[in-house]
Amino acid sequence: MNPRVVLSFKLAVLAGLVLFPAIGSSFYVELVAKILVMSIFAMSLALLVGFTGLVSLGHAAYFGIAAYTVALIAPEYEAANLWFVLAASVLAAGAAAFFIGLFVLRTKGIYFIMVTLAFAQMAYYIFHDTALGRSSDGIYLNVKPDASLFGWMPFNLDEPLHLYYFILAAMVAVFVLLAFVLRSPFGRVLAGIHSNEHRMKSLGYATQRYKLAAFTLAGALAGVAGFLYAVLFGFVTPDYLSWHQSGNVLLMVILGGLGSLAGAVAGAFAFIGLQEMFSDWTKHWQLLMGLVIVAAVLFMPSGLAGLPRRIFRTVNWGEDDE
Amino acid sequence: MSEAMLVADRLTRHFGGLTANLEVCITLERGKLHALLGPNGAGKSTCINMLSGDLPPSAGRILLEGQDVTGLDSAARSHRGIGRSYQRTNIFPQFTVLENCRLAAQSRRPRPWRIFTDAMKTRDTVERAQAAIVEAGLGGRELRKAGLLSHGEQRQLEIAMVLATDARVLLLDEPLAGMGSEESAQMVELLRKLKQNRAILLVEHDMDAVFAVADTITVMVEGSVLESGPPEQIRNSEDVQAAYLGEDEHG
Amino acid sequence: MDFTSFLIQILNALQYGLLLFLVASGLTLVFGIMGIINLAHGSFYMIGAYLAFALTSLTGNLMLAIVLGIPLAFGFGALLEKLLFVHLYKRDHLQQVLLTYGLILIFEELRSLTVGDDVHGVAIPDLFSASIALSDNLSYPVYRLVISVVCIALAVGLWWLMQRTRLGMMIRAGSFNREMVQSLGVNIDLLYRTVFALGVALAALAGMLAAPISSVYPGMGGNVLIISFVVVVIGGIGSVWGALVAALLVGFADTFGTILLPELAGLAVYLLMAVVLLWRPEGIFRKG
Amino acid sequence: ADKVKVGLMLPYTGTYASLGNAITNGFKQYVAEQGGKLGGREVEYFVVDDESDPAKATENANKLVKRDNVDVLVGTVHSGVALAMAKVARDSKTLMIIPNAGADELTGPLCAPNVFRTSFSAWQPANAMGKVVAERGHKNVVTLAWKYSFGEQSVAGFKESFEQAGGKVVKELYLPFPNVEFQPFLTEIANLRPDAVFVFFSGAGAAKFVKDYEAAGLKAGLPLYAPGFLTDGTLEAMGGAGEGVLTTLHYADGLDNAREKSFRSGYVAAYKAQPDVFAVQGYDSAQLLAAGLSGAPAGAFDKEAVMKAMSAATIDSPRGSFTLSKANNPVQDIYLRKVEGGQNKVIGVAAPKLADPARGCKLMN
Amino acid sequence: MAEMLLEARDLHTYYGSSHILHGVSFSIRKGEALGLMGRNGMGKTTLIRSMLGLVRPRHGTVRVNGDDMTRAKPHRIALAGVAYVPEGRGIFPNLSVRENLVMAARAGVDGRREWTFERVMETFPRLGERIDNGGGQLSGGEQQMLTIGRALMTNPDLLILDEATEGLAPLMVKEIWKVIRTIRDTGIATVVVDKNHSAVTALTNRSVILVKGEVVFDGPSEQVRQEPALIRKHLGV
Ligand SMILES: Nc1ncnc2c1ncn2[C@@H]1O[C@H](COP(=O)(O)OP(=O)(O)OP(=O)(O)O)[C@@H](O)[C@H]1O
Ligand SMILES: Nc1ncnc2c1ncn2[C@@H]1O[C@H](COP(=O)(O)OP(=O)(O)OP(=O)(O)O)[C@@H](O)[C@H]1O
Ligand SMILES: [Mg+2]
Ligand SMILES: [Mg+2]
Repeated sequence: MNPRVVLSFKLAVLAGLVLFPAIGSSFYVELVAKILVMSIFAMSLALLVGFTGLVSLGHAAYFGIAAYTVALIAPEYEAANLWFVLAASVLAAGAAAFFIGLFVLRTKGIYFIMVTLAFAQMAYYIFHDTALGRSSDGIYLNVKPDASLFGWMPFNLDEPLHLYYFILAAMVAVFVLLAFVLRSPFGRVLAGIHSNEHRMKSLGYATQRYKLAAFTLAGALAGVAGFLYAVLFGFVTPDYLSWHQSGNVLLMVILGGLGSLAGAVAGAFAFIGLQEMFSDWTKHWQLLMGLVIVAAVLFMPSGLAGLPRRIFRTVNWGEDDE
Repeated sequence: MSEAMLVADRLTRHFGGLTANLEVCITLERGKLHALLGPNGAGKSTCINMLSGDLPPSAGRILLEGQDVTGLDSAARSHRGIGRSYQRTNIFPQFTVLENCRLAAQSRRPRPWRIFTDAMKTRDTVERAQAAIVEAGLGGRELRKAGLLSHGEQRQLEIAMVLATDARVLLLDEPLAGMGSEESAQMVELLRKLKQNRAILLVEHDMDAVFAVADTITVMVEGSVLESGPPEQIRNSEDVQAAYLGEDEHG
Repeated sequence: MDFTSFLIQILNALQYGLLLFLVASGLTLVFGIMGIINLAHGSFYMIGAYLAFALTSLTGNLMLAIVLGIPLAFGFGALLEKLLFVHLYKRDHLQQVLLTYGLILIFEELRSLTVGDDVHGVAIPDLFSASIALSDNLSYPVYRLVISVVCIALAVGLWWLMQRTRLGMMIRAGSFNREMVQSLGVNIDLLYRTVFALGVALAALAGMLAAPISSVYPGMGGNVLIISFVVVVIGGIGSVWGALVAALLVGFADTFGTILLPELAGLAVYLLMAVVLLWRPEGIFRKG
Repeated sequence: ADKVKVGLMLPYTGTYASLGNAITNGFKQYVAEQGGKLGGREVEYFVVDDESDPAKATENANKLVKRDNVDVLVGTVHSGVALAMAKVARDSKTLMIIPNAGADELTGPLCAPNVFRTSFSAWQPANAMGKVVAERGHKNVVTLAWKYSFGEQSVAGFKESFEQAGGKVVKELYLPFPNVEFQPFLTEIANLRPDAVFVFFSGAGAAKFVKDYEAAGLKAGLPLYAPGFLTDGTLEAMGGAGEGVLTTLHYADGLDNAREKSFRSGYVAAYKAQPDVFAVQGYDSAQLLAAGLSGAPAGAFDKEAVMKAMSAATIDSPRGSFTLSKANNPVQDIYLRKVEGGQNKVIGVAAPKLADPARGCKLMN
Repeated sequence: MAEMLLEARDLHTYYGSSHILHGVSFSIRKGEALGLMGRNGMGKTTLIRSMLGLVRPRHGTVRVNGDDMTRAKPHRIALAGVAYVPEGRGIFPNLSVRENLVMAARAGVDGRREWTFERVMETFPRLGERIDNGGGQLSGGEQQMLTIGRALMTNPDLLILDEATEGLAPLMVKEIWKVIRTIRDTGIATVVVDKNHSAVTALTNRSVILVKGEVVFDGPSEQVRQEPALIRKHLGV
């Protein structure tokens, strides 16, 4: 498909997101904000799953570690400094990913899936069962961080709109960053590792280092998402680190279509959006959700990201590349 | 100008109870093509795997330009100038032919920190890749997806990728296997050209090709070196004929 | 802990390990050997348990329920394979994750719609309802021992099927290269349908056998899902003995973890998995 | 007519689905008995399935508060979810009624004038049991519970009163939630040889525990005590294994009061099922709300007035009447019950008019 | 007609939108040895796979022993007596050498059992030495022997060898040619794709040359041998 069409489509979506608060009620603004946060989370995982071929089933650990970092270091009834807690959370998540990565990257394939799960579950139980997490029921982040920079206050996160645009900006920034990373020489190496790691090694790439870099970056970006989630909802619970959470974000990535950033975002929107919609209709919404997912697997082999091209192709005949 | 580039010093490798290589010594010199022959299962690929770092030796040393590189992994050895091709095609099937070779070329200057540069616009790597593709005889097929090439074309790509890494020592494991006769002939020409400023180790069962380009030949049997010497000596060796060549054809 | 109770704890660990193997056995086949990532394994287990509940209420006897339930589960598995899974062999494995997740939701909701959300019990068959005294104040239910025996029989049977029969060879070959297996004259579609159905039947059998001990309740599938994967993976994908050894290891880690390290008991199993996989990145019994 | 918008945020899928349904049924039953109105107002429902997932709890609560603008938030079962809901209620100053979740904090350190509970605090039934166990002459007790807040709080409540009365908890055993492999603990308990055992489990885990306890031969010589969740809704699944177990709860089968009788017959008629404690809590939530609405002027929903009336209300519950403490937690009789013939028969009052101490609650002084 | 073993008519095969076979017709009789030649990428493998049901031609028919098998599943064609040695080796690395060999072994369509485990061991003694190793641990040439041995153990009427000598040492190649000669003598038909044209033409009685998905020559191998111009023109040597 024409890259210009793709770009204008993406810009149109962005414009829609920017204008959304003008039409959406405060609940929907918050819902979209949540989806944007999950999009960041999904994109961070897509970097691993879709582009590097590292299927992590423990990605929620970094999300949760960042969320707990804010909640634990912020004073109980005062605002913490946004930039400080943001940096601290992202660093904590990135550092955790780095150290866990040192171990888990020794394994491959299914084994990798399971070791990442194992580390995430350990992190979960540390927050759930030990004093570090304070209570297995979760803790509050009572006051949203304040955004002042050397006495200047560019925006105020207590304002839902400011918070929304802050999150939107973060999401766009992560998207752009990853898009650049993926077309850079570094990104091509990750793709090469995905395709054939053995050959990458014999071509002279120290693949382990590249994978560790990708894993750390993905962990840090998941941390951005976890941080925003905690700030958005003011509540953190060990469930942020549970395997369900890791599983859900993985499903978003797969549903969106592997190997596409926009797909990850679309996956997050579809996954959460459908849940919202179906659960409003009926108590048995999981049945509908299940049916839609099964249908998606059967009829959308390359995920949501492949959808426009399929539509395009049926309209235009030919021009396929499969 | 016979200068030793890569030296295998008493390389030994066991697989469980099987000894795939036993005290194999080989010296590769710049400007020379050294052919490694032997029956199936003699241990030729195992030898290459040890030289390239894909497989750690059980005993023995590997010297690259006088330095011991035995402890380095394959990526590090590649960086120091050892390039190899595989007997079983080993490419990036989802990528285009060009991207396969571009990745190979990029490994010389990886620039991982330049995340705001478009990889496709790094001129040096793209040009190097183009040249390698043409050299290997795949010109015109740059934008085809590698996995969809025919078997012989994939074998050509296998070679193109090694060329793109600009290695000074080439370890080629049956480069001609699967290629048609015309492509084989081209490849022999290419080998002749390549060996001028490189050291090449060639494993190949195509005797016409081997005798056309080899400067030295080593024959292995059951993991050990049977005989080593100039082509004429090997061709006429009775031991080699019995173990590998067969009596009539090349005698 | 005195010596007798230490011995009893060992028995507990062994028995729990065997129970885990039972639960994971279907997954060994479908995931370990056929290579299908089947998250719905837990659902099949749950379906088995509910089948046991429904059929026992109907027939009055768990044994009879099992005899009826197995063919039902087998047929159900074959049907699912024909309708859904057959389309996924050529696709990325992650599509199986998505599909089987969708199935979990569907099965769970259908269960809620048809049987409701209450907890139910299934009676232990009278034949096995006795207990054996272990110490003056502790005894051991015979039914648990019966399950252990079934597990061992299953392990041997599975191993024999996979390693000693040509069928097993074809299945393993098929997980690597279906096309080549076909070109050798094997009807791989039929073969895979049968094996998948067998895996479903095994999962259901595990559910049926476990029902009297564990009760029958919503969400019971989710609880066994992860542990089953842990068992299959630690053991080394594709190895039946590996799965058995792994199940026993997990049984020991869990049992002794809970008594010796109560603070961190939740971690024990995952710590074990991490350590095993870092020590042997391809599981304990990885086959070449 | 004036309306009151009620947001029901309860689990309708997953492990707690049957609890969520029972609470909903109870609530709606009371409203139906009042002719579809509470305090003269039409009731309009907004329903959200909280899936017992704390990670989604804030958003789900916001859905009711911000999107549907409910007047009162009713929920939920899972304590972690309730905690997140309570935060939304506090921040948005929405009236909230908790029909089950028992975390002590909700009416303790996190208490708020607009957050009410019609069920119990984890402390209550456990604390009542402590006295009972001591009175029955047991000196050394081992406790066993899931390692999560509710389990720990139950054990703490029990230990407090039991040790005050001269007993001793010789060992607190915990197993990770939601594990149900009890065998090692049963062995450990047999080895410790206490006089009695106090546990906290609920749902399927409770059924399995009681069965395993009996199968291990412990039940005969070692009495088992627990908060009533052990045997509520799980007796059928236990088969006969539960017979004779003593539990404490604010409700029981066969309570002899008029309210209980009419409630029970009404429930059976409406839902073709026997009500349980969760249905009662739902029912009482509706009653509490009705009391609040009746005590407030007609017209626009006056939250302050409703809250005031609710705090002062005496609820004529099927469990017996109760009032609310300053922290808005029920002050209620905790019954001692015994499992007999598949029912939780009341055999006495373990603690009359027991109030949660509400430690850390600023409303208490 | 009855003696026609495998017959393809007017095959058009596409990969996606690229048209690979342009109306190829191809047939082989009982006991015939046929050489299939063409440069890299001309469609030899595609033709074979189209006949074996591994890719679906968009157009054309395939008959095996006179039965229409155009849409038949590959295993039915295999069971009708066609064995295939694919290019690039189709061994199962997760099975041992022994298992690779016996997994599909069977008697021929007419009940023949000429190729037994023992006979394969005699032909390829090297395999015997590695019998309990994993297939993936074999050297390249050993894998090739394994694939050929495995195909022989299905006792086929038609053996299709796609670059079967790739990676084999000269002595071994001679051994393979000998095997083909013996099986031809016992009435088994063979299709040989190999880059060694002189060996192929010496071994076979008929040759087919493909250029860009079209048959440009179909005639006696004798003729190819005697007209080097043919080879030069179509095979570019
Ligand atoms: N990973 C391994 N495990 C066990 N045995 C192995 C392994 N790799 C190779 N071998 C054995 O070592 C011997 C030498 O193998 P190698 O691949 O070096 O042979 P080769 O000389 O390259 O033969 P070919 O010409 O057939 O490629 C063979 O018998 C092979 O079966
Ligand atoms: N799966 C595929 N998708 C698209 N094109 C393909 C595919 N497989 C092969 N091709 C193309 O079809 C053409 C014929 O391929 P084929 O493999 O039949 O050639 P071949 O004659 O067997 O060559 P070789 O001697 O190299 O094996 C080639 O140009 C190849 O690139
Ligand atoms: Mg080799
Ligand atoms: Mg070919």
